[in-house]
Amino acid sequence: MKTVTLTVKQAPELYLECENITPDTFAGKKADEIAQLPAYQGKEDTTLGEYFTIAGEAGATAAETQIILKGDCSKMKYIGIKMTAGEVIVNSSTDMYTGGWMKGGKLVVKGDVHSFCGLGMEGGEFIIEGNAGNYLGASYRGDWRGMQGGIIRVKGNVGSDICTFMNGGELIVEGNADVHIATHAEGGKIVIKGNVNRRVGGQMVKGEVIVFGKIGLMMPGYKYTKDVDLEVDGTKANFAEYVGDLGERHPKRKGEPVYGKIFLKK
Amino acid sequence: MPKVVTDVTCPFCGTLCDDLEVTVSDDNKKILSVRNACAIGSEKFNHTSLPGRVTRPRKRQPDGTFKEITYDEAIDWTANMLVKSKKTLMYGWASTSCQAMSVGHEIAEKVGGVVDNCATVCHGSSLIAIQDVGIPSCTLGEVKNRADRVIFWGCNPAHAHPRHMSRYSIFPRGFFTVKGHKGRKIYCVDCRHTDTARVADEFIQIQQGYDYELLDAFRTAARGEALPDTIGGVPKEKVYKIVEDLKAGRFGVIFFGMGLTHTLGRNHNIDEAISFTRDMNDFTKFSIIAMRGHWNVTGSGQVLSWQYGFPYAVDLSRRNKARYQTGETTSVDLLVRNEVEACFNIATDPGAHFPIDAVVSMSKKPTVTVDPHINMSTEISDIHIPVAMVGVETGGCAYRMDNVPIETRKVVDAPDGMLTDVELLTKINERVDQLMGAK
Amino acid sequence: MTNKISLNMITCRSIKQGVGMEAGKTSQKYFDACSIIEMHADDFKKLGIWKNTNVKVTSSVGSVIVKAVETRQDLYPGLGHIPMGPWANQIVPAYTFSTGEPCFKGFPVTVEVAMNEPIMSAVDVVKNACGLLKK
Amino acid sequence: MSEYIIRNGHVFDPVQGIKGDKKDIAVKDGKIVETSALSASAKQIDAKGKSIMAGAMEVHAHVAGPKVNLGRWYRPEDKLFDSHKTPGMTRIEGGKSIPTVFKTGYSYARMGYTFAMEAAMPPLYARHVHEEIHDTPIIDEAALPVFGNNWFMLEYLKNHEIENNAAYVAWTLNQTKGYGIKIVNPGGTEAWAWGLNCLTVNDPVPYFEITPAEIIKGLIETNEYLGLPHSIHIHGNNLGNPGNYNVTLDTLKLVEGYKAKNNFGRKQVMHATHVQFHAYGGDNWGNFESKAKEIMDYVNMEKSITMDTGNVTLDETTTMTADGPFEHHLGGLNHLKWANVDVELETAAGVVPYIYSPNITVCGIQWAIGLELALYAKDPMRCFITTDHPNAGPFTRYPRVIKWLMSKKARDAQIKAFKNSDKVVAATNIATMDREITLYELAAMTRAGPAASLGLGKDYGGLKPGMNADIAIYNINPDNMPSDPEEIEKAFSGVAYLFKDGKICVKDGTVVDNGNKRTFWVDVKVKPNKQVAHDVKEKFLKYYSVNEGNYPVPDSFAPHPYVIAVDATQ
Repeated sequence: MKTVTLTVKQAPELYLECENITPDTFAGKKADEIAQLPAYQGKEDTTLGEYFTIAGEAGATAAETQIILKGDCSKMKYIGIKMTAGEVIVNSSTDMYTGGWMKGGKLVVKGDVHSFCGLGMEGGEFIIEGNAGNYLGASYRGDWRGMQGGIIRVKGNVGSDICTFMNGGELIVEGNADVHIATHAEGGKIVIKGNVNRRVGGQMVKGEVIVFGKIGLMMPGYKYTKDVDLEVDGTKANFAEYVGDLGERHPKRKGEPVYGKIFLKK
Repeated sequence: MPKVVTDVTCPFCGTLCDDLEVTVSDDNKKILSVRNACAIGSEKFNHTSLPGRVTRPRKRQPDGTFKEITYDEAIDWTANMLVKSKKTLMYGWASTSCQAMSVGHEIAEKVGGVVDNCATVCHGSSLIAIQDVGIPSCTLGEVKNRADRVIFWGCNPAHAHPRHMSRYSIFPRGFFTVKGHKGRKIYCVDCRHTDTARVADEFIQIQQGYDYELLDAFRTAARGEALPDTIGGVPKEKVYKIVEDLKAGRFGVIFFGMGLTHTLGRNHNIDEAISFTRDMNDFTKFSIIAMRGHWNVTGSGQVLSWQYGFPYAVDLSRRNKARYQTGETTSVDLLVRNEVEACFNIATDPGAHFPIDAVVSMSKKPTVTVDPHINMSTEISDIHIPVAMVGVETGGCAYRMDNVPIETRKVVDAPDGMLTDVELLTKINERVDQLMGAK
Repeated sequence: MTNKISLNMITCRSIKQGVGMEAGKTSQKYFDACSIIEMHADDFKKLGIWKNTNVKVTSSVGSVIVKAVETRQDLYPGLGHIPMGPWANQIVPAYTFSTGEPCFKGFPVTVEVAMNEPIMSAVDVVKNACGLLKK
Repeated sequence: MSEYIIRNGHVFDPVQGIKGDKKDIAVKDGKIVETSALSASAKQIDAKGKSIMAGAMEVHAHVAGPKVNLGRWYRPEDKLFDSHKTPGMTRIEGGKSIPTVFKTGYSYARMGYTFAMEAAMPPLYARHVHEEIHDTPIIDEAALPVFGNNWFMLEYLKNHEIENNAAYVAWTLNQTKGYGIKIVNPGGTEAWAWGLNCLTVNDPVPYFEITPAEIIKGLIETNEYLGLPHSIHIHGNNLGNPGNYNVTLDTLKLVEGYKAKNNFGRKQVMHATHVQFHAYGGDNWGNFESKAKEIMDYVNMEKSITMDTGNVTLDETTTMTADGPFEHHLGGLNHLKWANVDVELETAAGVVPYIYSPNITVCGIQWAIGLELALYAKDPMRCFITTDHPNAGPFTRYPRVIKWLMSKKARDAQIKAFKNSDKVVAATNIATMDREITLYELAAMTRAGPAASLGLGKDYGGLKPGMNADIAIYNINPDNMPSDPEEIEKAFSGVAYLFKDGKICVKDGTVVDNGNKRTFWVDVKVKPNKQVAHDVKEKFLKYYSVNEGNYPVPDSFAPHPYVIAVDATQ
């Protein structure tokens, strides 16, 4: 695997659109070619070279390419979008759409990410060492296809509306979450080690939400069924199982309705 | 001889009453009286002749005062601002005609603007919800002719849409509703006992911020499932009873307002209300309608949609693609995140209606406000360009809250020499072309 | 002793606000309609004031002086209302939960008596916040 | 205006019976003229090795108006990563299944189309339809107001008051700047206002107590009483359900005994639209099968009918129709976002996204049925190609549909690509059909045929001197037809040239001019009718939510009208 290092040399006046910072776009390119790749700030068409010092070179394919970003990327959007393989490591925070529609490979952000990250993710591994904003692993507006696969792990807290319309994959949050978790989910699994404000699993059809801490208020459409022992992310514990959202439609399997499930640690 | 103009459309709220009769002086200069309008609508027509109206553009001076400039100077300043700025917020559009919007969009496409309208702080949440789950709806005439169950949820038409109840929703007698009010059952869900609640047969006082939970409870009850004892302060017995009542109706409708769109959950509240409406269609006929605010905010959404495919917050800053993401390309977020370099306001007043952090951000950027009157935005702008009032001094197409297009009419002349929005925008567009051609 | 209460704040339309807006943002009608806070009678008692007393309302983003009044649009105790407009927006948090829609309804505020503090005009309250008010 | 002479191309023109002969086409002042009429300054266009046809005419598509626009804005995901601007003069284009107005105009033009009929205009929303038509570049457009569930019509036809109904239709065409009589799920959409439906032609409409059959016959009589350029244009009852072909045959048979009366050369009394959705056998989705042959046997025999196919293109799309109960039903099947609008006194509309997946057997069968209809058609002048855009697929897929129709090889490849191809083959006849549509037949199905059906055959759909100079030149050589079917799709995706009104609007697949788009509408003069005038006044006073004075479409909405005058006072 070959490594390309991008070091921020000037901060954008507004926000820089960096959809070209992905192993797929970099693959097969030398530093000077990468420097020529377009980047955008409003109507200003610029290049990555204007904003980054670029060292090293990419591998022949995305899978053989590692990208390291140094300096403050907190005003950079779209890093790692649609990546299918390889590795991206960001040493700071990033802005919106980081890891959006990601299909494979590994993306690590050592700081925080803003909203709409991991949108519509299909595969790969996305690690956020700080906090994440809203709509993590959700669908794009209007789409019924949110997170489909892969894994997102957040060391800190997450905002609201995480994993809306989730259909698959897994999200693990070490910290707390705000409102609206797994709304409209039809699959997938969310683990929250901390507390959740309110509105977990609203309008959920299928899928699982596992909460280690407290839920501020359970949705009226959920009912307690039984206690179960589960091993979640390496921790064994006893959980109360709730099914719902009973206000929502549910498919049937062998004549029995399939519900969304919330597991609340006892 | 004074003249009476009939079939006049009221340019105030989304109810878009089109039965006003306005008496104007012989010379077409002065409105003498307005019939059929509500208190707010009457005030709007009277506003044309209030003393102290600004009729020429003004530029803010270093000492904070405003100095009159010519339209040409204002147009040149504006066009230069638009051409120079990497990304400009072009906000408003809710109180102008669809024709003006079209010209504005052409400018935005050239200069890299983000076109956003008042839905962004009003019914934007409703639009997001509709994008998520659709919407079973109908025109207001259907409500008049058929509805026997009417729910007002988080809205107060008695104050915000004063003639809504008499024209469409509570009192009128229609084809299948010959008994009028008597044949309808009216419900009001609100955290305040409003004037609308006073005319309802049933008032459901909800704890502020629990609409999503209560709507989920309605849906759960409709499926015959168990509920907790109270939901948002409402006892479960009441929920069950109302749901049965609604199922027994022939045609139900929910009107909802900013009590849902502004409250915690925002789009989710409306999403759940729409989903409840959808569920009710398994038992009877049910519709849901958003109580849109500005008279032509719906029109702005329509024009943006047929031209770019999104109803508001349309980011044309890349100039070769239209993008949309509420929370990113929406005005308040753009301003608070300092993601634009300049602001162009037209036909609405963000200075009064945006949270102060956004207003402060706007005041620090080059800003032009186009509005017939002095308002909070004009006072923090570099340039204020006054124009003729659309719907009073010039006509144009507008869309009602149920998306029905209605033509507004010109009833009097604008003060001498004042431009209309269409004329002004066309001139700005031409100046932009010149500047960009020169580049 | 300055008494202080906490309320859940909402900002909504009212017909007077609508009429005032059309009469002109600089009109007395608009000022009278919007530079107010409506509270439940119990909250007046708790705060220890009569109606029509000026109060200072503070949220996480700022403060504003408005006049406390009673209303026909009955609130329950603990809920406060300032009609939408420049005064209300001094204290509305701009956070949008990534929806574009700020927190117009349902944010915590404190209300304290400010009997002798003047209420600024619509223009001044905005200009002041923007640092454009020449004093 | 410029003069052109198009030389050496292969001309396909059913109007003149020209089947690929090399013939020069002369253009002057927006018209096709005899070559002798040209001056020496005429510009030469070399069309060697290319095929020349008249501009294509879209007979049925949902391209402008309230439900189309709802489909646009409530599907932002339809534009995700699909918004772009091609360098040059064009505006930003966007939308896969429901393109924006700019993309709509440009895309039609790039494929060689010069006219599109908006298939369903709710009269109350006519201004909206015309605002969008106004903003759609290049192509001429018209719109059909929907009448099949209108209260005036229901009341008049219940008492068989044809003259009153005709006066009302004439008034509405004038108010809405409409083109003809559209019928969608007759009676069923009014029933839907109470959550009900009419699934056969004999189900009475609630309260109004009239049957769909009576509505259809009454509207045929109304149409012929007025002598409109187009016939009634019908989307029948029970669309989209297994076993519905019987209802379709019942509907088609209602033409028996009627004759077309008009001054426009139109021969049919009924245009049956998107027949693919109405040609289903079986009684559930498990034994769902094609009844295309049964339908076409009747259509081939009955000359008073024209039809269009409604070809499924196997894409993710957005269904939208004034058939409100159908969309409710569909939303219940696929659980995707359901939108509905009921329109007072007139109609309704529903919108639901839909994915025609090649992995789903039913979708494969639907694909086959659409193609079978065209392949069974004996008279290409009466069977037109549509995708009922965007219902069976976006119109931008016409080149692909043409490929399937023109190449058995392409069809076989698609059949093979289906996940359950054996099931698709078992439920259809497509695998056994060898017919390949010729370029000449294609010109009939997409030009001359639709033009005649719409009553525009005098000026449109052909290349005869005197006709309008709407001309498409394709990079396809009939003397050397490509063996790779993909080349056919490519050729029809981007014209070499498109002339609209004698002006080059597209060159080498790129839009070079916005043309002078016109709005077609039909202005019918009828005898003064006090009864109808009274009824209109009363309904607006009592039941509509807008004033009568605010109902008409102002002239400013159609600044370049093409008004077809009809005198029905005799």
